[in-house]
This record gives sequence, structure tokens and C-alpha cells, in this order.
Amino acid sequence: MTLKTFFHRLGSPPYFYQISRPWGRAFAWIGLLLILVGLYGGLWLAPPDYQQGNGFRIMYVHVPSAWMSLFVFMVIAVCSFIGLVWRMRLAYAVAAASAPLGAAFTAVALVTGSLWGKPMWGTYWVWDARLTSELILFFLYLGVITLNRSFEDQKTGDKAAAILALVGAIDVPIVHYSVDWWQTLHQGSSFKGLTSEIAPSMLWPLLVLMAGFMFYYGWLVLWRTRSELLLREADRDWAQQVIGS
Amino acid sequence: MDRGAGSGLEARALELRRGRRLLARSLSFGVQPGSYLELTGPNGSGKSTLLRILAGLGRLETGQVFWNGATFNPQREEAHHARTLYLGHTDGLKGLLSIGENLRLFAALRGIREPIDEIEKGMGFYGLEHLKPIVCDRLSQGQRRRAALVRLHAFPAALWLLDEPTTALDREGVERFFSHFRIHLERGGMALVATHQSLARWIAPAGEIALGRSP
Amino acid sequence: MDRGAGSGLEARALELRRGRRLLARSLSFGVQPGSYLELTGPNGSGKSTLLRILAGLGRLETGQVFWNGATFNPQREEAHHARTLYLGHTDGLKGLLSIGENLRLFAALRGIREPIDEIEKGMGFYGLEHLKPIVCDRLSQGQRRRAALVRLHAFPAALWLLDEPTTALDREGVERFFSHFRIHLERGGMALVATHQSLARWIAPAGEIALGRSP
Amino acid sequence: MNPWLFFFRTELGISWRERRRVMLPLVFFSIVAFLFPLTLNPKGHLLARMAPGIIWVDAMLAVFLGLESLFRHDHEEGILEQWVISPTSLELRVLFKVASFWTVTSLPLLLISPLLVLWLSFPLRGLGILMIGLFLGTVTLCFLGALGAALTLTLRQSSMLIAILFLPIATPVLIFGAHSAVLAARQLDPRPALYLLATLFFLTVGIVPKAISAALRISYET
Amino acid sequence: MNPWLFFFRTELGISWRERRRVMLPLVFFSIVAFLFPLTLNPKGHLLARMAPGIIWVDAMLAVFLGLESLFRHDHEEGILEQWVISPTSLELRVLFKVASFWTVTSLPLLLISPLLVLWLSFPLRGLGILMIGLFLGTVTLCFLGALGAALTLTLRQSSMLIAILFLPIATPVLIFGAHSAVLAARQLDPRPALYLLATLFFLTVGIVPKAISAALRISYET
Ligand code: HEM
Ligand SMILES: Nc1ncnc2c1ncn2[C@@H]1O[C@H](COP(=O)(O)OP(=O)(O)OP(=O)(O)O)[C@@H](O)[C@H]1O
Ligand SMILES: Nc1ncnc2c1ncn2[C@@H]1O[C@H](COP(=O)(O)OP(=O)(O)OP(=O)(O)O)[C@@H](O)[C@H]1O
Ligand SMILES: [Mg+2]
Ligand SMILES: [Mg+2]
Repeated sequence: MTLKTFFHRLGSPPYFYQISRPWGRAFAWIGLLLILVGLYGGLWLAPPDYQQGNGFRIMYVHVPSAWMSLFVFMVIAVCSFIGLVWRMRLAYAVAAASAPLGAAFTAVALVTGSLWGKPMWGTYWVWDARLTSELILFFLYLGVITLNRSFEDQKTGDKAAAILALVGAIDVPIVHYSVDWWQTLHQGSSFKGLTSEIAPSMLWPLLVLMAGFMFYYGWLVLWRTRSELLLREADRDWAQQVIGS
Repeated sequence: MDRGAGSGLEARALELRRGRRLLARSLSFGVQPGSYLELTGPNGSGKSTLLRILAGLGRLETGQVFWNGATFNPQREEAHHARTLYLGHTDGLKGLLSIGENLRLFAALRGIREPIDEIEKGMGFYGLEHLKPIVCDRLSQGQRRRAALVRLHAFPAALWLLDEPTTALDREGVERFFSHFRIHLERGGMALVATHQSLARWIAPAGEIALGRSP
Repeated sequence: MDRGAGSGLEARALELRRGRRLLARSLSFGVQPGSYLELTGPNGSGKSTLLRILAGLGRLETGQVFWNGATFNPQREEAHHARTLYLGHTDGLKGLLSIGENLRLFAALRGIREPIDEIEKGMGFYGLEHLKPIVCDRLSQGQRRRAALVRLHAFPAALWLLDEPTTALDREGVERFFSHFRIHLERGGMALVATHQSLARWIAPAGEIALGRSP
Repeated sequence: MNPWLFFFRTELGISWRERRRVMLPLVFFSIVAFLFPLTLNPKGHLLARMAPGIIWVDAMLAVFLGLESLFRHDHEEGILEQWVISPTSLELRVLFKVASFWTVTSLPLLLISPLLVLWLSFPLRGLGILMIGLFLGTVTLCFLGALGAALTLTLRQSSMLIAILFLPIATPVLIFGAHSAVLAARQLDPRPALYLLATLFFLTVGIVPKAISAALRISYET
Repeated sequence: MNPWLFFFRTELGISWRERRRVMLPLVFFSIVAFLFPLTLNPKGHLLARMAPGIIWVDAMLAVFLGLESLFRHDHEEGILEQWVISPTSLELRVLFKVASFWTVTSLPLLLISPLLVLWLSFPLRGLGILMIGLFLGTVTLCFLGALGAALTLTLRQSSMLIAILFLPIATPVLIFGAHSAVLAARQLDPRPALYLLATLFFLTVGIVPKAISAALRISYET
């Protein structure tokens, strides 16, 4: 099977529904394993930070979720593009399945970030570049989700949300850049210590956790996409068969 | 690529849906120049839905439509929009503009310059001259409908898609509409007309598309 | 104080105006229990205007109206509102509510408790049971009109003021409406019905109010 | 069930019909509350000083944004004309309508104001007074706004006109409201400002429903 | 006359039909610009620092308030469905529509901004840059807002939803805009901010009309 025919077949919901099942399982197990290992490394093996004590360990949740929040939005934007240009039903389903996950990652990043902020900066919130753009990202997610669900006809909702996601995807980097620039001109970066070098014993669990989060997301998104597909295609023959059996 | 049978508009194996409800399965019909089809069926059977799809508003999911034998997508094809006039349940008049201004705006929409004469004639035809200075918000129901029908008069098009065109018209208005309709057909025009009254007593249709309550 | 002639609704020397335009000068008519008047006239002659005034929406400037011989002001008299049902060009349905919810809301408006049975019956009468879960935004034109007519069924009133009630109804819907209309009249109800089709082929009116284009 | 209760429940129900409705005002407040600091770019303690003002302007905007559609949909669907000629009290109906409007636009703000306060680093001791003030003030704003909406009902694109009718009357409410919270935060006595708000509240609730129903009747007379 | 020119003139004409339309935005800006200082209760020089922020939030609100009715009336009157199925370019039509929207909501603000600047005691030397920024920014905001309005066209009571779609993507405009004015007032070089605004301007004017027409078509598909 050539790559082209593979993608062509992947676009067909029944085919995807069929092949995604084992993949989902595999992702779930790999993700679980990586997360356990990462957490063990991060919460037990890594030494306490000489400045922050054990507080820094919140990083092992915060950083992967912040990273995932951006990654998932990219996935949504790419899927939206594919959906709008090539009219691939699967792409819309993946985008719709991803949006709530992305919003959840963003929320976790925001909450853990503020919790971490209290000991670090003495307040839960500062108007910093990263924080602000993360918040905007959160609102964008909400917009995409609400828009998608607001229409009676799923296809209309998909397309509307896709347009928003694409405009938003252009916007997110600009926001990030703009806020950064806006802040640094006035007041020095509020937290310079943050980006300092991280000791290897702290770093590897972080990387493992990031990979774990990726697989975890992969599993969830496959699972959700499958149910999205079933819902969307409920009156087609293949879905009837799946539901029947 | 499939080919249609011949001249005029033809539809083959259309499926009508509204949300999850299937309104008609495998609908096929054709209309030749100089004739029209009556679109009948009880309330909620999908007459308006069908007209909207043919006009290019709704999405055509299953089935094909042909124009003079060539298949086309009513949503994308500009040539189709140029040869078609669609008149729905709403009158398509801006309430803050007068009838004349509304019609000139519609001319701009169809890319026509300076259609003043045709508009004047159309308004005269429907007896609307005395309403020239009045904004459409202040018209009675039937006056609005007449104003909407002037479009058919001022902007010739090969295919009319009309959704209960005679609603709210008084008897004289109905007569006028049909006298113009007759001319349209004589000139080789086509039409699909959704209706609840039989139109045969005015002009005999070439056929009927009878939609039933959901199958 | 003047006294009217007898039972039912009577109007004497009404003047109809819309802005500066005089639509009718010195209009007088009366309707007795068990009968109805047909309100005819070309588009824009003032039929809707007259019905709105009688319902208590428009302002009555010149002339008097009587109920069972006693004069009253249709805008202020709550008793008049309780005995009257007005159905205008709009259907009066909230798009976000289902038909049943709309009707229960209307019951609340008329101060009626628990009208569930009547509403069920009315919806059954007009064949709307299968649309129970659907919000009115998603109804077809004729389905909305049917839903509006259910009000006449579920909330008895002595006087109906109907503005082109059969618009958008299919033939079966029109039949149903008139069969119920007949019952209303048999029970001693009254009605004023604005229309462009002659209603005599269904039920003979007691008289006609013919409005002309502005005098 | 009592028809009035049913009426209120339905009005509310329409707004709550779709779950997003409940979320939207919340998100809206958050976005606006977030826009201000972003644009004004204040330093630390400055933000805290501005916090009550921001929250109050926020509340006003939320009420204001909803006004345009408060009566408009009912008007276009022909519901309002049935209201005007119904045998039950129009005034009471208006009262319920505005109450349900408040429940949807302002109650959520009241509920998340503790969060906003944290976010804008406003001293927590001012929270109680802020919330009482918000309650009194938003109810007043809703009624005044509804009056503007009713007066401009049959005019087109009336949002600007509503603004002009509404904002001048709303200004004192905003000033007293924000001021009471500032006083409380500084541990001064906020009661004078609150009493004024309460007076406005009772005046409005007492008189304005009558005015609104008169305005509605007049709208339909032409 | 060229049909396009006629189209634009009519769009504008509708908005200018009644004289109050032209006055309303002016009054609206003034009231809001006047409300903020009152509520935020800043001391002297503080006001000057906040001035660009206030004017910009003001501009955004004015655009935002008009959005709900930008396409709604045309939709309800059945005009928009004729747009979608007309043989001329929908994209160009949208461009003109938004241009006339800008002329009515934002141009008045530009014209009175010198007055507002005086009122808020903002240094006059920043005025030129403020106005250039306002021009670029308000056009961008109008297009982005129109996109939100088009996406939510067939949904009910969508103003809150528009808010959520619109505000996040509008944020960078506000930040750059307010910032360029602040820089100019402090006699620093405002060009980087202006260049960014200009980039956004061209991106938006180039891409968004396409997105808006796609959104309109989609709205009618159901
Ligand atoms: C509400 C508050 C916070 C939010 C919204 C937030 C958000 C983010 C975001 C968006 C990233 C970027 C991930 C990427 O670029 O790949 C990030 C990374 C990071 N954050 Fe936070 N953060 C917050 C608070 C904090 C605090 C208080 C700390 C520690 C003092 C912290 C430490 C880090 C670190 C170490 C990284 C990864 C290093 C890097 O990519 O530069 N964050 N955060
Ligand atoms: N809202 C309004 N404001 C001002 N004038 C109006 C308004 N509505 C209608 N008119 C004018 O009043 C006159 C009577 O209108 P009305 O709606 O009563 O007519 P009608 O007999 O019901 O006509 P139709 O058969 O078309 O429904 C018309 O000539 C119309 O121009
Ligand atoms: N906006 C909508 N969204 C979802 N469903 C709709 C919508 N409009 C109509 N429907 C449903 O689609 C079906 C067909 O509607 P349509 O308007 O095409 O009927 P119709 O034949 O024109 O009826 P009528 O004679 O009443 O005008 C109806 O059963 C209706 O419930
Ligand atoms: Mg129909
Ligand atoms: Mg009428």
C-alpha cells in the first residue's frame, strides 16, 4: 500500500474506526507506563531544588500540560485546514475530539501555573506574556468548542469552528509575541529564574512525562474520535453494524 | 461524468434531509424550457427545502442536478446563480429602504447597471407607483409581496424557483402575477413553484413533484 | 353615553388612519353571536389595521365600539382582552420553545392554569403530535401556522380576530381550520376574518366589510 | 402550577435552554476583566485600586449587551403584541421578564466575583460589600436598561440609542457601587454609598416596571 | 453608476438615513470615555497614562456593540440569502459592507479623538500616532468582528458568543494600538508597534473577507 492510498483510506471513517482500535490500546498502555516512570523519576528520584524545595515538582504536571495545550491547538488547526480544503470528514472528527482535551490541558497548565506562582511571585497571577497568551488560548478553545456545538447540523458546526481555529492559529503566535514585547519594554521579566538550566536528574523525568502526555492524548483522541464518528455517521450502514454488534 | 437527458433543468436521485430526518429518498424530475413544475405536498414535506437546495442555499448531499445535460453544483456555480431567481418565504426587502431602492440594490447584486426603466415598469405592472417614497417597513403584507415579485419582472432569468409566490396577494395581484408568468413561459422560461392551491386553473403545469410526509 | 344596537360587537363611524393616510372614513358594522364577518379589500386597504385596532393594539381615534350594547375602549378593557383572540401576520411563537411550551406560555398569558389536556387535543387536531420535541425555529411555514391556530382550539374566546388565518396551510389544514371554525360559530362565537379568498365556499359569512383603496 | 411561576420558569428556561448560555456570561466577564489590565498596563497595586471599577464596568457591559435582544426577539416573533392585549397584568409580566434577565446576565457575575477579585488582586475584605453593591446595582441597571429597550423597541439598530438613554442614568449606580467597594477595601465605612444604592434599587423596582409596560403599549400604538 | 459604487453608497445610506445614527457613536464614545475616569477614580497624571487604553477599549466596544446587528437585519429580511446566491462576488460585497460599517462606527471616533485626548489630558504630541494606530486597528477590528458575526449568524442571542469569538483575536490589536500611543507620548519610537498593526491590518483585509463569505455560505447550508 502506497502512502497516498493509505491516506486516502484513512479518510474513510469505517476504515479508520476499524484500524484505530488496536492503536488506541497501544497508546494507552505506553502512555500509562511513561507517565508512571516519569512521575517516579520526578517525584521520588529527583532531588529537592535548593531554592524551591519540593515546590518545583509541580513542574512535572505544569510544563507537559502547557506544552500539550499548544500542540493540541496545532493539531486542531491542521485538521481544520485539511477538513476545509479536502473535505475530509475524519479531520473534522479529530478536531472536534481534540478541542475539549486541549482546553483541559490549558486549564491544567493555568491552574498549576498559578499554584506555582503563589510561592514564586507571591501572587496567583501576573500579567506576563506566557500567562496571558495561555489564557487567550483557553478562550480560543472555548470559542471553538462552543461554536462547534452551537449548530443543529454537525457539518455546519465543524466548518464554522474550523474557520475560527484557523484564524486563531494565526493569532496565537502573534499574541504570544505581542504580549512578550509589551511586557519586556516596561518591566523586566517577572521570572528570570524560570528558564535557567535544569539539572539532568530533574530533566529526564520531564521529557519522559512529556512523551507520556503525548501518548495519553493520542489514546484519548483516538477514543473520542471513534465515538464522534459513530455519532456523526449513525445513520450509515457501517455505523449501524457497529452499533448492532 | 454522468450526462443528463437534454435541455433544461434535471435532477436525479436527490435525497432531501433536514437534520437527521429524511424527507425524500431518490427524487428525480426534469423541467424543459417553456414549462413549469408544480411542487406540492402537505406542510413540512420538504418543498421549501428542495427549492433552497436548487437555488444553491442548501447543501446537496446525495444525487445530481444537470443543466442542459451537464452536471453542476448549485452552491458553487455562478452561471447557475445568474440564470436563476429564487423567491422564498421572506420577501428579501430592506425595511429601511423604499421599494425602488431595494430593487436597485438587487440589480447591483446581479451585476446589472442602470436598470431604472425595468424597475419603473415592474412597479407600474404591480400597481406600486404610489408607494415610491415609502420605506418597506411601512408596507402592508401584500404590498411587500408585490414588491418582491417586481424582481421577476425587472430581472429576466431562465429559471424561477418560487416558494408560495401568491401568499398575501389580493385577487388582482394574483392575476397580474400569472399573466407575467405566462409571458415568462412563452419566452422559454422555466419554473418550479411550491404551492398549496392548484395552479392548473391559471396555467397548466408540465408536471407535479408530489412530496409526501416523511417516508 | 351612546348605546349600541344589541348583542355582539358593534362599531360605529370608525375612521382608519395609518400615519397621515386616511384608509376608511366612517366605517360601521356589527357582528352577532354565531356569525362572522369577512374583511376584504385590495392589498394595503387597511384590513390588518382594523383588526389591530379592534384587538386593542392600535389606537382608536374616531368612532366607537360596543360590546353587547355598551361602549368600551379596546386598548384598556381587560374584559375585552379576555374574550378576544387575535391572530396576526406573525405566528406569535417563540423560536426557542417547542409548540407545547409555547402554548403553555400562552395559557399563562391568559391566566389559565394547567391547560395540558386542551393543548394536547388541539395539537392532535392539527396533526402536530409528532413535532412535540421540536423547537419552533425548526418548523416549516405551514407547521408554524398550524401551531398558531392551536391557540384558537385550546383557549376558547367569544371573538376571534383573524388576519389571513389560512396562509401557508395545506388543503387538509384549511379543512381542519374551517371544521373548527364551524364549531366555534355553533357555540355562539363571533369572528372577523381578513382574507383574499372567498370564504363562502366553506362557511357563509353574515356580511362583508369591504375596504377600498384609500378613498 | 401557578401560571406566573410557570411564566417565570419558562422565561428562565429559554435562557438556560442550552448549556452554553450559562457559561457565556461567565466567560464574557472573565474576558473583559482581563482586557482592561492588558490594555491599561498597570503596575501591581494600581490594578487593585482599579479592580472595583473594572468589575462594575464589566457588570454594566454585560447587562448592556443583553439589552438589545431583551425584547427584540419577542417583538419580532409577535409575542409582545400578545402580551399587550392579554387579560393578565403586563406590569407583573415585565417584572418577571426583567428578573429572569437579571438571573442570566448578572447572577453569574455575582457568583464569580470572588474569583475576579483574586485575579485583580483586590483585598478580600472588600468582597462582601462589593457583592452586596453588585446585587443592588445590577438589579437597578437591568430595570433601567429594560426601560431603554422598551422605549426604542420599534426603532431600528437601536443599541446606540439605548446606550444614550441608559448610560447617563447608569452612571450614578456605577459610581456609588465602585465607591462602596473601594471604601470597604480601605476599611472605611461603606454604608452611605450602599444606602444610596439601596434607595435607587427600591425606587427603580417600584416605578420602572410601570414605565416599561407603558412604553411597550405605546410602541404598538402606531 | 457602477453597481459596486451604488452598493456601497446604499449600505452607507442605510446607516445615515436617520441623522441620529451619525450622532450616536459620537455620544457613545464620549459617555464611555467619561464613565471610565469616574469609575476608576484615578489621580491626575494617572489618567493621562490610562488615556490610550481607555480610548482603545472604547473603540473596541463601539465596534463590538454594532456587530450583533451587522448582518442580523439583512439575515432576517432575507437579503443575505440573496447575497449568497447572487452571481456577483460575495467577497467583494462583504468587503464593502464592512467598510461601510467602519465608516459608521469607527470614523466618528477617529474624528473626535483629538477632543477625547484633551479631555483625558493625554499629551498632544501622541495624537498623530494615536490616530494612525486607531485607523489601522479599527479596520482590523471591524473585519475580525464581522467574522464573528458571520459565524454566529443563525444562532440566537449570539452577542455573548460573538464576544467570546471576537475578544481573544482582537487582543493583539488593542495591545499594539494602545502601546504605540503610549510610546509616542513618551517620545519613544512607536514604529515597531505601528508596523505590527499594519501587518495585522493587511493580513486581515487580505484574508478575512474570504473567511467571512465562507462563514456566510456555511450559515445557510442547514
Ligand atoms: C498561571 C500561571 C502560568 C501559566 C499560564 C504558565 C504557562 C506556561 C506556558 C504556556 C509554558 C510554555 C510551554 C512551551 O513553550 O513549550 C510554560 C512553561 C514553563 N513554565 Fe509556566 N506558566 C505559569 C506559571 C509558572 C510558574 C509559576 C512557574 C515556575 C516558577 C512556571 C514554570 C515553567 C517552566 C519551568 C516551563 C518550561 C520551561 C520553558 O519552556 O521555558 N510556570 N508555562
Ligand atoms: N407599520 C406601518 N407603518 C405605517 N404605515 C403602515 C404600516 N403598515 C402598513 N401601513 C400602511 O397602511 C395601509 C394599510 O395597511 P394594512 O396592513 O392594514 O393593509 P391590509 O389591508 O392588511 O393589506 P394586505 O392585504 O396587504 O395585508 C397600507 O397602505 C400601508 O402602506
Ligand atoms: N430551519 C430548520 N431546521 C431544521 N429543520 C427544519 C427547518 N425548517 C424546516 N425544517 C423541517 O424540515 C421539514 C421540511 O420543511 P420545509 O420547510 O421544506 O417544508 P415545506 O414543504 O416547505 O412545508 P410548508 O408547506 O409548511 O411550507 C419540516 O418537517 C420541518 O420540520
Ligand atoms: Mg415551505
Ligand atoms: Mg394585512
